[in-house]
Amino acid sequence: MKRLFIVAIVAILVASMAPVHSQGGVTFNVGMQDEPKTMNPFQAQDVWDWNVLTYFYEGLVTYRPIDFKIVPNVALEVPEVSSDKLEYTVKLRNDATWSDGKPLTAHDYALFGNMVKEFQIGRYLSSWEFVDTVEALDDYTLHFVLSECRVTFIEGTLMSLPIPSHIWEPKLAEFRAAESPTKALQEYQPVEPGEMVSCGPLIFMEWQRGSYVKCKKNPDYFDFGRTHVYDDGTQLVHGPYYDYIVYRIYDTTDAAILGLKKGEIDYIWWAIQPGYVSDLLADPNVTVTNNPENGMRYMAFNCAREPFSDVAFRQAVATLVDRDFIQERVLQNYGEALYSVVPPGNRQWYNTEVTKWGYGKPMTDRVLEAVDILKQTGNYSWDVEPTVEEGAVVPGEGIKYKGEYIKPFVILTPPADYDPLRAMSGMLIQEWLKQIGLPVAAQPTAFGTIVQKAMGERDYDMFVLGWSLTIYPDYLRDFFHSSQIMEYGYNIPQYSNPEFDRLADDLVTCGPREEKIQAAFKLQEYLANEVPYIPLFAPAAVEAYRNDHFSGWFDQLDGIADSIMYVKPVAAPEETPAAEEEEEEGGGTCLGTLFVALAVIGGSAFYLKRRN
Amino acid sequence: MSMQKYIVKRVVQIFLTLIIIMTIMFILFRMMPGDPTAFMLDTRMTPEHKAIIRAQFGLDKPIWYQYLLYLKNFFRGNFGRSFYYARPVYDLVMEKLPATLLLWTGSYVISYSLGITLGKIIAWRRGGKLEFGSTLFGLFFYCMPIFWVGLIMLWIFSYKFGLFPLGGLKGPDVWSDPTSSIWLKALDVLHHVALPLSVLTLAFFAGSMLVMRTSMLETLREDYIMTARAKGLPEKTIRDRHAARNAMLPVVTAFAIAVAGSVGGGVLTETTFSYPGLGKLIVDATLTFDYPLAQASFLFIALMVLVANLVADILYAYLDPRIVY
Amino acid sequence: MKILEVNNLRMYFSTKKGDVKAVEGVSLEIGKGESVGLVGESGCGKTSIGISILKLLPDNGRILDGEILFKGEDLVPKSEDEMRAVRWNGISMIFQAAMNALNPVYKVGDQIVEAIMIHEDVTKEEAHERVARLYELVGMSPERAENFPHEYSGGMKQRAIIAMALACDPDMIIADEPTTALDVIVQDSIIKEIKKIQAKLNMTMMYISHDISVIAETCERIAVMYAGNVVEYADSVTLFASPLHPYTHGLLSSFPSIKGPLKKLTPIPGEPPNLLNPPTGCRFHTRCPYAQRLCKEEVPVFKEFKERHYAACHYAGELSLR
Amino acid sequence: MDEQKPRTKWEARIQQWKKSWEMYKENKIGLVGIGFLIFFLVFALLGFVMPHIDPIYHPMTGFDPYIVSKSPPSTTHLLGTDFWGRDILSQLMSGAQIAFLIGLTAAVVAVAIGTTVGLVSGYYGGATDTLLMRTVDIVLTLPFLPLIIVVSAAVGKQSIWVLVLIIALLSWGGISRVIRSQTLSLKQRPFVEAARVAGATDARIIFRHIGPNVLPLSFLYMSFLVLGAILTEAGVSYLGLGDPTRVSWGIMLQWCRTTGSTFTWYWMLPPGLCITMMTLSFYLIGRAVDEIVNPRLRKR
Repeated sequence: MKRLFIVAIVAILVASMAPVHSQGGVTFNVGMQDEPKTMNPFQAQDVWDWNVLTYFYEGLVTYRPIDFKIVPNVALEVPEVSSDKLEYTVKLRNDATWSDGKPLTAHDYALFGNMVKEFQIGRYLSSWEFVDTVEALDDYTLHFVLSECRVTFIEGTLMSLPIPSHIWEPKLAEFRAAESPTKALQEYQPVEPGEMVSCGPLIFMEWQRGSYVKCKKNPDYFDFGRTHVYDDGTQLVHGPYYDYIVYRIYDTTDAAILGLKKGEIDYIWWAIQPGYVSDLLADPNVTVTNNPENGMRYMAFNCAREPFSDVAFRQAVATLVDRDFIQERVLQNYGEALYSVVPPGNRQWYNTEVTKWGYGKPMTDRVLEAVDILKQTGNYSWDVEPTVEEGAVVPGEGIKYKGEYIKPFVILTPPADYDPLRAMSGMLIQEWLKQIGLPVAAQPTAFGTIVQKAMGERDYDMFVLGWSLTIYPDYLRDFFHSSQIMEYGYNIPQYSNPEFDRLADDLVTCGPREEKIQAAFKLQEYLANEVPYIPLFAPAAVEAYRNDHFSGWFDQLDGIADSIMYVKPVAAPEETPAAEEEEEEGGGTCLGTLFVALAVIGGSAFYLKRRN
Repeated sequence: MSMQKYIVKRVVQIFLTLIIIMTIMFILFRMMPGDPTAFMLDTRMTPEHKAIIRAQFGLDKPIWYQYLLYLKNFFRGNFGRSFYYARPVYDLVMEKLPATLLLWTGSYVISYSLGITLGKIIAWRRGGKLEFGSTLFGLFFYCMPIFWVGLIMLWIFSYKFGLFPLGGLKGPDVWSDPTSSIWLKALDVLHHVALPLSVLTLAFFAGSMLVMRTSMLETLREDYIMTARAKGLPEKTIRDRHAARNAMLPVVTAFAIAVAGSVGGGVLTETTFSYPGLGKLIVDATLTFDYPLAQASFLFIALMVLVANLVADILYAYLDPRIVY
Repeated sequence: MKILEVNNLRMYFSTKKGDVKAVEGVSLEIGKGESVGLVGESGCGKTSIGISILKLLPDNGRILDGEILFKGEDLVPKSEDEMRAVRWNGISMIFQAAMNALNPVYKVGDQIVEAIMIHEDVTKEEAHERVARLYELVGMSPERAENFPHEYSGGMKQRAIIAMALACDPDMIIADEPTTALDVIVQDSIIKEIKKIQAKLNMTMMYISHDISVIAETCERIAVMYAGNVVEYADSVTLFASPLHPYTHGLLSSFPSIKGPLKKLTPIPGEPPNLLNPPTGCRFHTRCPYAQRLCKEEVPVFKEFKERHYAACHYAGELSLR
Repeated sequence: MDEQKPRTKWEARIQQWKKSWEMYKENKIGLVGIGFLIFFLVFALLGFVMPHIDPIYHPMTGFDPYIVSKSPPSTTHLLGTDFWGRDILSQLMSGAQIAFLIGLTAAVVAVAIGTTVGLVSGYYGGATDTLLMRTVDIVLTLPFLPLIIVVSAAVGKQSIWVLVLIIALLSWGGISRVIRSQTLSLKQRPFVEAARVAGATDARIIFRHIGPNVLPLSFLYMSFLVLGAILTEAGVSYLGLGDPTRVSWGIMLQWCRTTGSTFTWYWMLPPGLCITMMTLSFYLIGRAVDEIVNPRLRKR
């Protein structure tokens, strides 16, 4: 009896270990660090949601890859905008369909806009609040009436997604009837492929929570084969060139990197820490790319408090903050020291000519310069003035502002787990400021707490945080316009400058691009001179992909992710050494499985023996 | 008092403890700074929109109202919605619970069986090489930071030799293939669980082994062991039936005391192996300020500890007929 | 016929500080159906003799020398496995009940059944039946066999232990302080029970106690132990009437007699010696009022002075012990 | 005469300690534990000296001007440097300081709370006892690390002192139970009765008469609490909830992990090894003290 049982187990296990026949077709495997949280576009908020969702929905207009030029997508052309024109009619192409065969129509776009307004979906409201009405004149014509023309009309409203009205409209009544309609809408969780129709290049197949999301190629995708031609002759032809895409959840970079090396995945869809690079470079099948991110890390002052309200003080601090050191040490040169609020990666909008406090100078010079800046105002004095002796700084002591000792103040820095780079920068800044005798302490603080103190209560001295940015720098207005000085307003430093306000207002209204760029440059100059933020660095998107499975990857701002729709399978040569190696590693896993199986058998045998 | 009555009494106690824990949780999270909407920041979100979001989460209501709402929802089995996952917390917790139960109970069962067996043997044959070896080995793992052991194991077994997966619970290769049999899936899960389970087992077994050893040594001095020997019973019967059986009682007590502390090991292990269980959930939820989720996962972990205590008590009563309730 | 003969037994416990010389050259013989008492102060090695006979020595105890002849066979060289057959079947033991001689987690009946089933090829049912009969024999209701030890009173536990000792119908029983922790009334009834059973079954017994009055009541012959030696061995009447060894005399006068005339109790002066480092010569010489130089220098021989009356004293018979 | 008495009492106590030390010396594992401890003490003290030898040995700001990224052991950096070119050996020394700081402070606070609660509960009995012991029941069933994670996140501020306080506030439960039962038996002793008859106040009886008698037990538990506190700090720091302004071993491992250097042996192994040896030393000391305080464990 006992033996029979064991034999049965062994038989089943052996049978189950037989090689699995996978479905035919090419699969592209992507590693993700976290799983999507929802497939509901009204609820989706983080990158992991959008990494999947973005391929199901096509906007009216879109950025093309690499240079982010705005090109028509479902719309037939990009409308010309000007600040005095408030009504727009957009024509749609008529060959686009949803994956269930229903045509993609103007109603689908109008429904989205109207739902955003009706259900007050915060995430999208900024693109729709200035839109008075949106309606479908017919199946392929959309009509917008705006209350004012903002740049976000094109770079927000027209980039909004459509939603399949034939699926969502029947549900609306249900949402509206709920106690809280918004909540009801957001709690709706489509997970079945039937609920998830797509008009983009991919179709949702299944989602195993915590493990993976699987999609397949949309055979009816209208834009397949679309070619982008660039000035330098590069051509990109829209794919996808594979049949399936699997988003595998890896959770730790360690695991993802091993997966990449083993060939389980073709691309890690997040920026990996530079610490991994040397290891990865040793693998000939892996390519590491380094692209600037459209983001910045900064330190902000509370300009409503003394002495931070003093421009000279802020300039002196900016001089002391050795951003070159941060770039070299903290970032290990993966990333760039930043002097303007717009990161250099956003080439079109980045002003190279802004004031660069302390740029390229050793710490000794920086200290002297900072002291100089402060002393020129006549407001600062020291008990012991900082000096430089024999090439080393003798730190100052007892710094006074307007005759009174400056009280100890803190820099709120995010904790190391959130971002070790920012935490480390905070520590460094503390040490640098101490050089001129400032009584400062870096206080690692939970991210949420910083946000609440900085944005909500405005109870802080300085803090270190970061922003992910948009291509169009309308954030220059949001972050520094005096109208944003309110609870949870975006002007966290409480910077106020009427001239700046006027120019910033200009930036967000519709108008010729050249004018806007000039305005953005001017705004950057203001900010660089008056330093409400000290921009610290622009991080880099260090990414890795396998070069032996797919080719045709291209670099762009924020990383190579957009390549996913353009890469082509490498024609697999018979029996390359790489394939052998891969098999070997697969053998290792198999061995592990076998080991576990043996343990199970041994354990049950032992148990049975003991029972007898 | 009968056993049933005792269990009912204990369940009521557990319930009260849970309410106290919940209240503490509530106070902690509401009194402390930290804005849960922080993670939804978007450069194009206006302050008004933020207010709307806050209202959606009920954060604009007075504290006492939130507390009553919270208790009411608790009694209804509604733990609220996760800020981060935007799904009912209950569903999330229930998704992770089986994985955690598998890992934690698995490691407790294995490590305590191992510890009891080893402790029994080394106490019986005092001073042998086995005693020295297993005590040293066990103590090292007992004192090592568990996540560090986990990292080393990952390094050796997963990274260098590729014998085990680096994390997770289900391999996409197996699970995304519709032809996979249930056995293959079970094997895949075991394959994923093997390393974290070993780490936890290594970390835990020394505790039970040392308690068992001490307790066994004391038991061996008891007169009924002399009686058993005088009766001419075989050594193994004396060791297992008479000595070990009695010596296990303090181990059960020690388990009840240790379990609250040792779930920390479970949490760290889950995090190290990115094992999708409650322990990882609570860490992630905490780091993202997802208080409903952090609270609920904490509550469930606490509940597991309380249930483990109850089980220990019942087991004790089963093992020791002298216990009267 | 001699059931048990102990010849020149030496048993030591090794400790960190040195050897504890618990049994030093002890000789005894017990005939079939006899009951022999072993008496002495606590720590004198009487229990050590008991466990030496069954070879139930702790890890640090060892028999250095001597023979233990049980039904003519020497037990000393026997292996643990061979001993197992002797235990309980040949020689069983009555332990002191208050000292947890019963395993608290098993039903008392089961513990007796366990002993039976190890030694005899009987079914569980038969064994249980025998337990019921044994319970009746010791004056307990057979249903009580289904109870746990903690549900018994001290006296009941002791009866159960007696029943257990009788379970395999042994050739000899060693009773180690069976009544010590019981209160006087229960003590009395247990002693009566033992006597009754002994008479009924014609049981050979070795009775170990520090209480000479209890021994006097139950035993035909008495061996007096002092510091690892048997100093005197005689039938009880003789021993009480005319002790040969000063220690026996001292022991008798330090105990109140239940029967007989009242007399003044005189405790033996001094402390029992430390067996790690016992006195030279006669071990009692440090406390002996009659000690001479010889006593300090030479170990007295344990020899028969009168018919079946043995003693180990240089001056045995020469002293007038009053 | 009143002055004489405490002196003799004090002397008696010293003698008691001496006796205990004699017994402790017998215990080999205890001596190994002490040995490790002394090593770490010296190690920690050296940590204060290092930055004065050369500023590049400052654990936090000692960026080596010539080494800009992680590097394996060399002559200037005996154990190599971390990701930012800082000396790992000096960081380990700083870690030892933090470990002592956290371990001892948390243990002392926890022992103080636990002993007081145990004494009060055992001495007064009745409703006080019930209330306190039910509290202990709850404290003991709180899942320790998850609660610390949740609380330290809720506090928001990542300071070592907050961590110490939380650890201390959550780990006094076990000790108070033991002290309580000890107090219960001590309460019956004649000297307590005598003190009461002599008119001593409750507080005086608790802390002057019963207190000193339970101190050895408290001391025993302290070494296990130190161990727990060190491991807890390491775990919490590893999860990213520690205090990154101080270089502790847990923080070192956290840096190692978050910079993607998990499998850099010369960075990853030493801190863990230090944690292991330090906790092991406290464990061994605890075991040795245990054998002195609980004589039944002594080998015969």
